[in-house]
Amino acid sequence: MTADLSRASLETGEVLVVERLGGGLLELVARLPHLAATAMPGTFAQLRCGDGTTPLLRRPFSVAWTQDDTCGFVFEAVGAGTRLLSELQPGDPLDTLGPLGHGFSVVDGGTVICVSGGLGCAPFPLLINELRRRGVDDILVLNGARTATRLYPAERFARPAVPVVAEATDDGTRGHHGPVTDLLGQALGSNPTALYACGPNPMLGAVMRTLTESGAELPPTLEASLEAPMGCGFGTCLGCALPVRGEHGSTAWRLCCTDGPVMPMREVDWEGLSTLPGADVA
Amino acid sequence: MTADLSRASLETGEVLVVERLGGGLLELVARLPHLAATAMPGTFAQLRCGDGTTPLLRRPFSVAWTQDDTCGFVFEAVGAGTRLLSELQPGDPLDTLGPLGHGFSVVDGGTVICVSGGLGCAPFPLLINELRRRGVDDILVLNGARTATRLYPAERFARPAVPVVAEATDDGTRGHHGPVTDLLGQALGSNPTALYACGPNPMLGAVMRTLTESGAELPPTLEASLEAPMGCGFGTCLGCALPVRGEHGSTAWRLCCTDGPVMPMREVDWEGLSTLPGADVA
Amino acid sequence: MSENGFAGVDLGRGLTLPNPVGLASGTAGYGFELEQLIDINRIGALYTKGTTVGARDGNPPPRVAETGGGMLNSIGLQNPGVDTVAADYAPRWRGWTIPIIVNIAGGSVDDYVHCVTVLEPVAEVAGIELNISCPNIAQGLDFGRDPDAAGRLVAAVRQVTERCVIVKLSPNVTDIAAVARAVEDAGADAVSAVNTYIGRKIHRATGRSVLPLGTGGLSGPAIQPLALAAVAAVCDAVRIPVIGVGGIVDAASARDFLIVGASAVQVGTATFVNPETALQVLDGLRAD
Amino acid sequence: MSENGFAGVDLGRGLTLPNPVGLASGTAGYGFELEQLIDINRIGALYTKGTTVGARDGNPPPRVAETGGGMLNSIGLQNPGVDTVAADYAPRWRGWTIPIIVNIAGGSVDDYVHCVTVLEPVAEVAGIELNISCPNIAQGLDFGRDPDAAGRLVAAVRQVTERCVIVKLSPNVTDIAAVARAVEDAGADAVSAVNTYIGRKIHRATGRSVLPLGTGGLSGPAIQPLALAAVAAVCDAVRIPVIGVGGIVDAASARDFLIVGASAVQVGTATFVNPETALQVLDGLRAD
Ligand SMILES: Cc1cc2nc3c(=O)[nH]c(=O)nc-3n(C[C@H](O)[C@H](O)[C@H](O)COP(=O)(O)OP(=O)(O)OC[C@H]3O[C@@H](n4cnc5c(N)ncnc54)[C@H](O)[C@@H]3O)c2cc1C
Ligand SMILES: Cc1cc2nc3c(=O)[nH]c(=O)nc-3n(C[C@H](O)[C@H](O)[C@H](O)COP(=O)(O)OP(=O)(O)OC[C@H]3O[C@@H](n4cnc5c(N)ncnc54)[C@H](O)[C@@H]3O)c2cc1C
Ligand SMILES: Cc1cc2nc3c(=O)[nH]c(=O)nc-3n(C[C@H](O)[C@H](O)[C@H](O)COP(=O)(O)O)c2cc1C
Ligand SMILES: Cc1cc2nc3c(=O)[nH]c(=O)nc-3n(C[C@H](O)[C@H](O)[C@H](O)COP(=O)(O)O)c2cc1C
Ligand code: FES
Ligand code: FES
Repeated sequence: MTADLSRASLETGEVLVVERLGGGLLELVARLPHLAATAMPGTFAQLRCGDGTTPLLRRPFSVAWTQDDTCGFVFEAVGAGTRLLSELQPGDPLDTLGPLGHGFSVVDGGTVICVSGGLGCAPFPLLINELRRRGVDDILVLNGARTATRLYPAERFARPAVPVVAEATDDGTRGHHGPVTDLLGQALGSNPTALYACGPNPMLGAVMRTLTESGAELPPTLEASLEAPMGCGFGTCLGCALPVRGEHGSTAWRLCCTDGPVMPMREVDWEGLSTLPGADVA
Repeated sequence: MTADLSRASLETGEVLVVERLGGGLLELVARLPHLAATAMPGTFAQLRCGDGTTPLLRRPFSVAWTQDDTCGFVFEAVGAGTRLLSELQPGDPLDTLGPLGHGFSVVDGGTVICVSGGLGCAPFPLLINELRRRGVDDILVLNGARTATRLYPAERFARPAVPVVAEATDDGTRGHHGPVTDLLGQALGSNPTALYACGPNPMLGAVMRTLTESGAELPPTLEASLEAPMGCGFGTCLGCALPVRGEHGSTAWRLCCTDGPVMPMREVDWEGLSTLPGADVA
Repeated sequence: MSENGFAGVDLGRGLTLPNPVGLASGTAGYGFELEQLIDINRIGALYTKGTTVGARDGNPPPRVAETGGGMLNSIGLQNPGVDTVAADYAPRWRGWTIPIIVNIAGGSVDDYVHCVTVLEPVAEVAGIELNISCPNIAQGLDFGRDPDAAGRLVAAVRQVTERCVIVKLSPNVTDIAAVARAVEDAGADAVSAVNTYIGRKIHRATGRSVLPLGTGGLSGPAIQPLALAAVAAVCDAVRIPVIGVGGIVDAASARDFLIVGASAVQVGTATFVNPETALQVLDGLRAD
Repeated sequence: MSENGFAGVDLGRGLTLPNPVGLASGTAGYGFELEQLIDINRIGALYTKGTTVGARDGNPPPRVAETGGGMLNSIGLQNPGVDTVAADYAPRWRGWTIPIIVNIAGGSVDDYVHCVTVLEPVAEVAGIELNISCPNIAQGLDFGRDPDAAGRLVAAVRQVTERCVIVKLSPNVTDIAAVARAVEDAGADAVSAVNTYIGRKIHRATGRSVLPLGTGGLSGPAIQPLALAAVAAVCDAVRIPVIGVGGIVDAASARDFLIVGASAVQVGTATFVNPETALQVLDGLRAD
């Protein structure tokens, strides 16, 4: 089935600011009228990093939030591409292709849990905003990171009304001392309509394991935004395969960029995912 | 014979300014104590342009002048490397290797003519300064360029005392309307002890032709700074060959980076040079 | 001259490309995604994803890895199989004005012959590109690395199609010109060169190869000087049209291939970076 | 462990490199320039410029051209000839503590045998690297592209030297492993891989090839993923030590070659960019 790319467009925006949030987190804000008008929660944009041939490919980033004609992206300088993005100055052009991908199924009511690990915070402000718009007010964000300074600030998860944010850090410098999955058990008591998760693939696997092992009934809407190295971002290179449960226990592949990045957590082959050699590391 | 590289050194300096002189000419000033202390007239430095792998190789630039612990370079943004240099900001590091190459034989007296074509102005301020230091005061600069704004400003050819500068432009916007070689005939009347030339290789060939055809006696010191695409700049890649007159009318090769860039004009095979496919063009 | 300012490129057997700039196999799928992103009817030709007898799931991920100025891929020929292409995809090409050239891959002469036979009655298919050079499946390179085997394959395919047959050559060979001559002699109408170069990347955190099969195919600007040398050698060796591909990112890098004798070009990896690259190449060449 | 923290690399026949990081042939001359720029005695080995029977003037310029992440060269084996190397250069190596490995090139078996014979009595020479893979002279690739010819060459050289013989392989072949096996069987003590890749660049102002012979050899970071794949294939094919070369710019890119099985590495083009690269690679590897 061919992906619907009817909203996707090349758009060269203008950088407004690259804000340092502390702990290495950066928030890039750019004027991108098309993307701001069309991005749905969980969709992403392919950003060109620099204008040379190294890095060659665009890099995928969740649209963190939109406001009027601007978009926000949250990231960290981990490699050559993100380093170039971190050096952008106000007024610089930002070459984007988006919105891309299949986003979250946004529910209309009930209790919602958002589980974020590290940079997995990125898609949540836009999602929470949309949930609010649909009248969902009972939103709990479980936000985990290595250390306090790397926690995306609670007040940024939604503007103006901040949802409830429970925090966890690996080193105990803020909130719960331990993985964010430790917070899941209690949260599930609220019988959520939907649970949305985003973070490194292994963390998402841990979320699924925790859910399954808790014995609690799984939320009807149970989705995660996954990552895979991408060639194109729009379904033509077939490079971004992710394992899903196929028929009769076999593994099948779905494309992260068009079937995902948001996938029903019930369909992902978490076992297969955890045994992959891992994403491309420089 | 192995080149003497005893003065050459890697040195990371600090950019002080990139000055726009008009017409696309740029003057890059950097704090480079080692280079400033050791560069001789006509020598060059290999500058790293950017810190990526494209452009890969360093680019050669004449040391235009030195003052205390700073060096000046004059250039134009013609390709990827010089574009990156043109974007340097005060405080940026400048990775250099130099001084390299065989410079001008600086005479101690008499009349001296410097012939400059375009960016060929680059080595002359340092040369003229040294000539002055040695008591040579009778210096005539013949400075040619495509158009007035591209003429290196006369007052920069030596500080503080400006030599006599005669100008020529291809479009007649300043000085003589025509090639700089038109100014040679009259200048030769002064019976110069030395003539130094720098500019694109074809312009240097034209200088040599004009000198020969003038019938005047050739100056005893007759040298030109030549160009060739360079791999290393220090005599190991053998990439920068230039044709010189070999025995019995044959062509031999000399290395631009270590035998040159300054070569006795009598020894260059100008005919051979003019029939080469030309320097590497992007 | 066609209306867009180019003389058509005659590849033989009735296949004339409206302009020399095509989308390379495996970098444009079957056109249905790019159709939504660019004005696809301005393209000179669409070369489809490599298509095989049966559907293929492709290789386990990661399937792509970036290198300096290039990318490695190990897709493993994920495709829906030739029957689906003939039955379900072809009807969707109706109304497209550009030539659709189906790229075929296989492990045996029979595989190729079968695919070409299935496509022969399909009106929407304008030509066949035989991929004898895919480094990412077992035996994928056997035909491309042996002039005799390549010749036999082409001769067999020649029996079952009246269509224009383009042979996509592998650069991972000692003498690409010899393979080109062999397929020309066996009846190929044109050749395209080059497919990807065998490369490897190490995952520096784990010390293992990034790609699950160890190696993958290198494409992108890093290979352009190599592809150019290979295409020049092919152009010197054959009289049939040569289609140049490898590392094209703009009109200048495309023109290089035309200068060494190619009749047309394909844009591959650059489309991932900018889906409009092929159109920009076209506009740039037209300005010549 | 030697004093600098590395186990020596035993290449056989008494040649042990003090550490795995050498300077590649043609990118360090005969060492006399780099000696003035870096602490050359810290290097694992110096592989000299390709040396031939008689002096060679080299090719007409331009001899180098830059490409994305790489450079093309067409030096044409400019060198003073083996007699000068033996008589005039070798004495200048006295007192150097690193192995000097003389790289030899030729057009025939006799050429190679002659050069090796001339060098056999020269005490300062620690080993021989047979360049059977130079793309820039006529016939420069014949031996490197044919396993049988390569084997015969090595067997002949083996007769005239007791020294360690390293064979430098060409990557411009269908099956580099086959060539590696052939030279191993013929008595080579080690192989080094890879030499440069055949590439071409067009002078965009004139539309002609930049390099006077049309093509040149591509080196530099652009080829690293290709060289890595080739070296991995060679390591899988032979038991003798393999020396990896191609696109190394830092410790990480060098380590890749050790990971796939190479015993040592050579730094080439990167030395032009920074003469200290090999020392930096060494320091980086030592920190492992
Ligand atoms: C759909 C999607 C949305 C994303 N959204 C965000 C976001 O909002 N904010 C954010 O910071 N990051 C996000 N990422 C990850 C981001 O794309 C990578 O961090 C980025 O590509 C790194 O580029 P680089 O050149 O800086 O690093 P590289 O040099 O490419 O790699 C450096 C590091 O990044 C990691 N990395 C690179 N690419 C991937 C990948 N595709 N998957 C997993 N790990 C990778 C490697 O493990 C390595 O450690 C997203 C990824 C996907 C697939
Ligand atoms: C000894 C020496 C001293 C030099 N001194 C100066 C100087 O003081 N100021 C200055 O502006 N330039 C000088 N040059 C030329 C300068 O090195 C080139 O302009 C520079 O390398 C261009 O780099 P790029 O990446 O910007 O351009 P590229 O992308 O490499 O090429 C763009 C243009 O530059 C020209 N070019 C590049 N390299 C050479 C070369 N080696 N010889 C001739 N033309 C070349 C090409 O013709 C082309 O038009 C000198 C060259 C040499 C050999
Ligand atoms: C992700 C990817 C998939 C490819 N799949 C195919 C294929 O199925 N069949 C084929 O003949 N070539 C395939 N190729 C090779 C390209 O068509 C092209 O020959 C090669 O990438 C070089 O061109 P480029 O550098 O412009 O990408 C593929 C290339 C890439 C990058
Ligand atoms: C300018 C230049 C000259 C070279 N000359 C030789 C040579 O004479 N003999 C040889 O075996 N290899 C020669 N090579 C190949 C290198 O030794 C090395 O194999 C190749 O450049 C790949 O390594 P790199 O990418 O680190 O440069 C030369 C390479 C360059 C760039
Ligand atoms: S990234 Fe190309 S298909 Fe998903
Ligand atoms: S530039 Fe390398 S020898 Fe002159």
